Amino acid sequence: MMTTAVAHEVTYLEAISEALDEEMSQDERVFLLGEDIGPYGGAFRITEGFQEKYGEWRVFDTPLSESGIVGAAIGAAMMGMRPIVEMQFADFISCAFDQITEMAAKNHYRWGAAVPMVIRAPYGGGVHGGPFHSVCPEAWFFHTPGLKLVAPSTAYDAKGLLKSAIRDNNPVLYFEHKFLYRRVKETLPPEDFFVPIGEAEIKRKGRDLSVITYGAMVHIALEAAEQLDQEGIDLEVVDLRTLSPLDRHTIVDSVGKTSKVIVLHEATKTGGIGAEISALLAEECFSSLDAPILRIAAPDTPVPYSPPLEEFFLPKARDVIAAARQLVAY
Amino acid sequence: MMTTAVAHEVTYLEAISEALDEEMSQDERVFLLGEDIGPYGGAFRITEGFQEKYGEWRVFDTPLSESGIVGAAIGAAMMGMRPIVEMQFADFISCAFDQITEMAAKNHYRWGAAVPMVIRAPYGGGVHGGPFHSVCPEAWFFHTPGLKLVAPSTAYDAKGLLKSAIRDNNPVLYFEHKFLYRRVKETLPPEDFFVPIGEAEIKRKGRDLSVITYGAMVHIALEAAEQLDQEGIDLEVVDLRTLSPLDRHTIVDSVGKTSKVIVLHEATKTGGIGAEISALLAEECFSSLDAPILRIAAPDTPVPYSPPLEEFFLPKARDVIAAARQLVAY
Amino acid sequence: MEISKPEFLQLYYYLLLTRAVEERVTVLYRQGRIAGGVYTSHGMEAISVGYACALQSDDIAAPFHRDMGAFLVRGITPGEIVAQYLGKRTGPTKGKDGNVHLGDLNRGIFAFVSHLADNLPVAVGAALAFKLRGESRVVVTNTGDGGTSRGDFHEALNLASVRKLPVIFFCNNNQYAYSTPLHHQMAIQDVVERAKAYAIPGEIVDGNDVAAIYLMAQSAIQRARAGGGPTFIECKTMRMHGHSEHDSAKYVPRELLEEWKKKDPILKAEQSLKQLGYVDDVELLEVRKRVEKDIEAAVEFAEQSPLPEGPETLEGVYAETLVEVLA
Amino acid sequence: MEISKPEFLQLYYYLLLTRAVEERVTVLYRQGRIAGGVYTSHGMEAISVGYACALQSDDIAAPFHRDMGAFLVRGITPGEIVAQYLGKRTGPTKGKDGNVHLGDLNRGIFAFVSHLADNLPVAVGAALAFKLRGESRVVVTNTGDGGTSRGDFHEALNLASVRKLPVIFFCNNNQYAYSTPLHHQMAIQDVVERAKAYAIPGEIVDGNDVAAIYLMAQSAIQRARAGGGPTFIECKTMRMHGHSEHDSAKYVPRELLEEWKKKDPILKAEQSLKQLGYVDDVELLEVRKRVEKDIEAAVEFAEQSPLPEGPETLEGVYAETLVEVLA
Ligand SMILES: Cc1ncc(C[n+]2csc(CCOP(=O)(O)OP(=O)(O)O)c2C)c(N)n1
Ligand SMILES: Cc1ncc(C[n+]2csc(CCOP(=O)(O)OP(=O)(O)O)c2C)c(N)n1
Ligand SMILES: [Mg+2]
Ligand SMILES: [Mg+2]
Repeated sequence: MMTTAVAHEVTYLEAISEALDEEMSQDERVFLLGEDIGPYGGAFRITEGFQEKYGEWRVFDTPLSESGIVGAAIGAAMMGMRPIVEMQFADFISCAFDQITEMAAKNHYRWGAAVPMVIRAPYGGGVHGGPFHSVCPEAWFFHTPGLKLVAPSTAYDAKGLLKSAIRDNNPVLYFEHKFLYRRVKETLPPEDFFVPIGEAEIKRKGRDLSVITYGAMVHIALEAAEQLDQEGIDLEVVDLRTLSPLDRHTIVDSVGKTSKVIVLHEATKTGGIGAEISALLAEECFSSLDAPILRIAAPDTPVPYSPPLEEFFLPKARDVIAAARQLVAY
Repeated sequence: MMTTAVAHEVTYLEAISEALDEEMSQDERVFLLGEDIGPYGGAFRITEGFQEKYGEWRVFDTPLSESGIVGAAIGAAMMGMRPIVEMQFADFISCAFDQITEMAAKNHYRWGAAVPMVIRAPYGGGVHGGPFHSVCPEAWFFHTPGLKLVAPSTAYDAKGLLKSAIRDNNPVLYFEHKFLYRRVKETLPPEDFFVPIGEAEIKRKGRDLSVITYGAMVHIALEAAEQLDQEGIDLEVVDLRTLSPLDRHTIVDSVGKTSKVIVLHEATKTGGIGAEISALLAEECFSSLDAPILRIAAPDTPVPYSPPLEEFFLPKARDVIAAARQLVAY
Repeated sequence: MEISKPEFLQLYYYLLLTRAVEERVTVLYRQGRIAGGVYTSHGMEAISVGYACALQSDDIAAPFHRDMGAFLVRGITPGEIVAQYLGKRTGPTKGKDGNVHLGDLNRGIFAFVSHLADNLPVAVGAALAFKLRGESRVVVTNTGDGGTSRGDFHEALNLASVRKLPVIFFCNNNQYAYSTPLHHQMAIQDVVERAKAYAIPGEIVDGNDVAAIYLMAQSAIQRARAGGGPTFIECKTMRMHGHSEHDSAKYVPRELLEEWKKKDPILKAEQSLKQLGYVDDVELLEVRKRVEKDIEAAVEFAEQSPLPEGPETLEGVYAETLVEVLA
Repeated sequence: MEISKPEFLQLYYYLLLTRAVEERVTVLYRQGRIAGGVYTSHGMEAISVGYACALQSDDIAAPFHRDMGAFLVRGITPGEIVAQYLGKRTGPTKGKDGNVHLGDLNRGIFAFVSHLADNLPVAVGAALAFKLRGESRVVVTNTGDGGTSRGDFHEALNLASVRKLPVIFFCNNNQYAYSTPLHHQMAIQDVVERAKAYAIPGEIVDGNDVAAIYLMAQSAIQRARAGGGPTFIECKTMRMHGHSEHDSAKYVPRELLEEWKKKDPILKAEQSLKQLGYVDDVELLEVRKRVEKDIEAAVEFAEQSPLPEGPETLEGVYAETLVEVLA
């Protein structure tokens, strides 16, 4: 664990550790449960040293039971605790689907009992994990009222959103992208800071075309933007950061300004969150749209393992560039 | 069970029974498993008399284990059987989510082993079932490549699609709408017939405006169409019938012709299947669209129990009428 | 252990009240006044009355769908219950949910969800909170025989035992899960066998004997409070009505029902009360009258309560984020 | 029961082959040639070799992630396995999946999914198909100690027992699930205790004794074929490498590993083979040489195999619907 008293450069992964550490030290109600998060520090070592610091009960290794531990987190949350469950990989959240959608999501609506719980879900491809260690499962939960979904793309957002998630009174699914863990870095301010849930951020201002995206694809969009800049095409990159509830305002405003839009995500295309963004725009921005709404996403297949296949599967900056040119020419 | 040798009027519910009966008598590999489907004939009595006719093994009561029985169906399917699992209510499919998305959906893609299995899921509201006996869960599975999803709106489609689903070599989720069970009736032809998976049907031809919908909402759309007819507004009603894979062709053609569109479903709005339809149209029909794409769907809440709340929750013909007027005036 | 007169009278009162509330709700259902389904605990009232009476006020009950008694004992009023069934705004879910899908954190009772066994890991989590904070509070939860076949049952009991959490698992073995008899549900004779897989001490108790259940709950609760971990208690009983009030339960042999009718928990409690010399018929009649009055008041309250209005559908999806916390 | 020389030599060959394939794959991993993770069965090879050798050709194996031996015994060639690891088109999944996530219906072996215990209900379903058709085929499946904590374990065993299906559940108790020791996984001492919850006969066997496992598998299989239903067999063993090859497993006490090293299944098999008078050192060396050759051929095959091409990503999401069926 790192000290956070001064401005310091941290990776996305370290930013997550810091958020956990700060919230645990400020709030006794916060505790961690999951598989191999104790002495081992988690599959990605995010909680390394935590058990030593916070003890065997505030950081504990559970049996291999995703549904059971999410259920237990719900119960503890109702009793005033602030549990944070680590899924070893986001893929295994399918095993806890029922507790999340039926118990956690509906609880407050039905009888007013809040479930302040965070589920951390290390997700996404690009790490040769194959069909069961690469999935982007966020859309599975996007259609379930009562959940909040966040998916940071930078170290700053990773820390700020996790701190907000922990203090939120609702079940929050926190999608942390494995590909970004050690690949993005940033200097963070020394003081407590929060990124509010529900607010998108314009990561790059632009005139010609909006790219609405989140997670690892933010960096793909920024990469494309840089290249397109040389052709005189000026991309605006909107990072959703929160997927649910959506920041409809920022999305609509950006497209209202640029009149053209690409919706980009790593998750497979059909039924992805991008569909909702497109639908929202087709409903609310119709009169300002100057071109079809293009979606760029992974094809509708499981995530394949072999490098040439995974390479083919993942959306690339060149896809964004091609689509942008097409739209500008439209 | 009914004899099917002559043309005869049946309810949607009876049509489902008939499809099961016909396929079981023609194909020894077909068998049924689920809770209370044996002597009791299922919560909705769809398999009444089946155990007597087909024996204790081809129609059997399982322990209360949705995940286990879906898993078992997958194993049996790989061994050449054609299992049909009954969920007592579609809501409980959340308990089997993992087996469906991880095992059934990815199996053929990964190693070429087909999983010819049907899961029958009695779904939908309007029957005062409250948050756990009313859900429209289809979008949960819409984002998972490898599954087929069907959702008939008429007795004819209910029978024809179920027969096709049973003969399909893929896992098919069959969404049967509880509200329609005894409320829609139709005279069915005496001979074996099939409704192909993957083909939408235009349930009403119209000039002015397309309504893309499925399930119980088809009847809402038709009701609205009849009333609008008197105002000289001519609605086209497209019944998707199959949700996955989508019949993009029919959707795009219809809107290409009418230039205006309402997407209607009973499931909650955000992240619903309607979002994909809108996105598809915003992508592929942009130049022929003359107005915003409007979606009508349930609000983003669990399905409430109390009648005035459920009444408020469910989309109504009057919503379609209002939207249609708005679009025609656009 | 002995059971005192006031304790037994309290148990008796709640047995009667539970029966009466459910009977009245059944009448309302038959009159078409209740939109949704009605699942009663008729003949099994002793279980939830017994365990709930053994709890202290700051403990938690995490009941299942045949635990009407627990709601009443925890202080949900009969009026609130009838209002809940009628979908009224004064029901604890304000019309959002139906039947016994209700709860109240202030009164220490969790709302059940339909998905069977989902309540068990949640109960374990409440016990985990108590353990984490070093409180001596306990949780009591319940499942049907059918519910024990679900994965969440397994995951909950395992976690509770590994962490020695203060949670007591009741199992309401009424021999059927909807139409499915026990031998199609499991290959073991007694559900309590399941507890061995977790090294959880298991007990069998007469599910129609409210005093026995109360005492057994007390000792399990005591053990749990003292850090002894979970207990599993199988209550042998019989579902005397259909699965829900629309089910005639033809699949249950009539003789079985006849046999169990003689063991009715209210009858049994009355016999014991008299044997112990705690009451005579006059006193019993007084309790009955009290219950009758309670029920009339409840129905009146519920009937006079307003229905929610449509737009209330949109309320409460999210809990508000406390401003002072995020400041 | 006695084990014949050809049987034991076959077991021995597959023990060696399994070890050799995994060692070679580990080398390739260290060389950076394998994109994904590598999970070996080093030190536990006896289990999957033992049970797989007890199967007939039309039986089914539904292995888990440390059952390399089962793949080899069922006839997946070492070349195919190395190709699978390298993501080559000649691997049984054509590059779609990695490591031992492979299977082949023609060779009677199911492909595992990562989600632990998911394979168990599926194995039960295959056994159900056999029972439905009155075939005398059986299914053998396997889970780790950790996997037994998942709900699907519970649901699978319960269903198998209620329906008396011909399925044998092995449990590879190697004392850890990733970094989690058994006592944080369950409160019981022996995993076999779990079988009692389902009235499934349970056995414990030395997980490093391939002959004992083979014989025990045989008798359980025989019972299952004869309609006697499922058996649960706990194999006591030790995970000798890290969870995967990137894990140094510092959390495992070194002494424990030292102790278990002496019980290595290959050593043990060699001792038994000699004790039984079946072989001398010369014959053992011959088997080793055969294995070495097999491995070299395998690596060559795999290295010369082509990688799949990008667009193959799109193939195979759906199985084609057979035209004659829908005619
Ligand atoms: C996961 C799940 N599957 C199916 C159902 C439908 N269902 C409701 S009650 C019931 C039977 C419950 O039996 P048991 O657990 O023995 O409780 P009992 O009703 O007998 O008290 C079933 C199958 C459900 N509620 N949840
Ligand atoms: C449902 C699920 N949760 C988590 C994981 C991550 N994971 C992979 S292997 C493993 C430990 C498995 O332990 P065990 O079942 O004992 O098998 P072993 O590896 O020890 O042979 C874990 C936690 C997983 N694969 N599936
Ligand atoms: Mg029961
Ligand atoms: Mg293990």
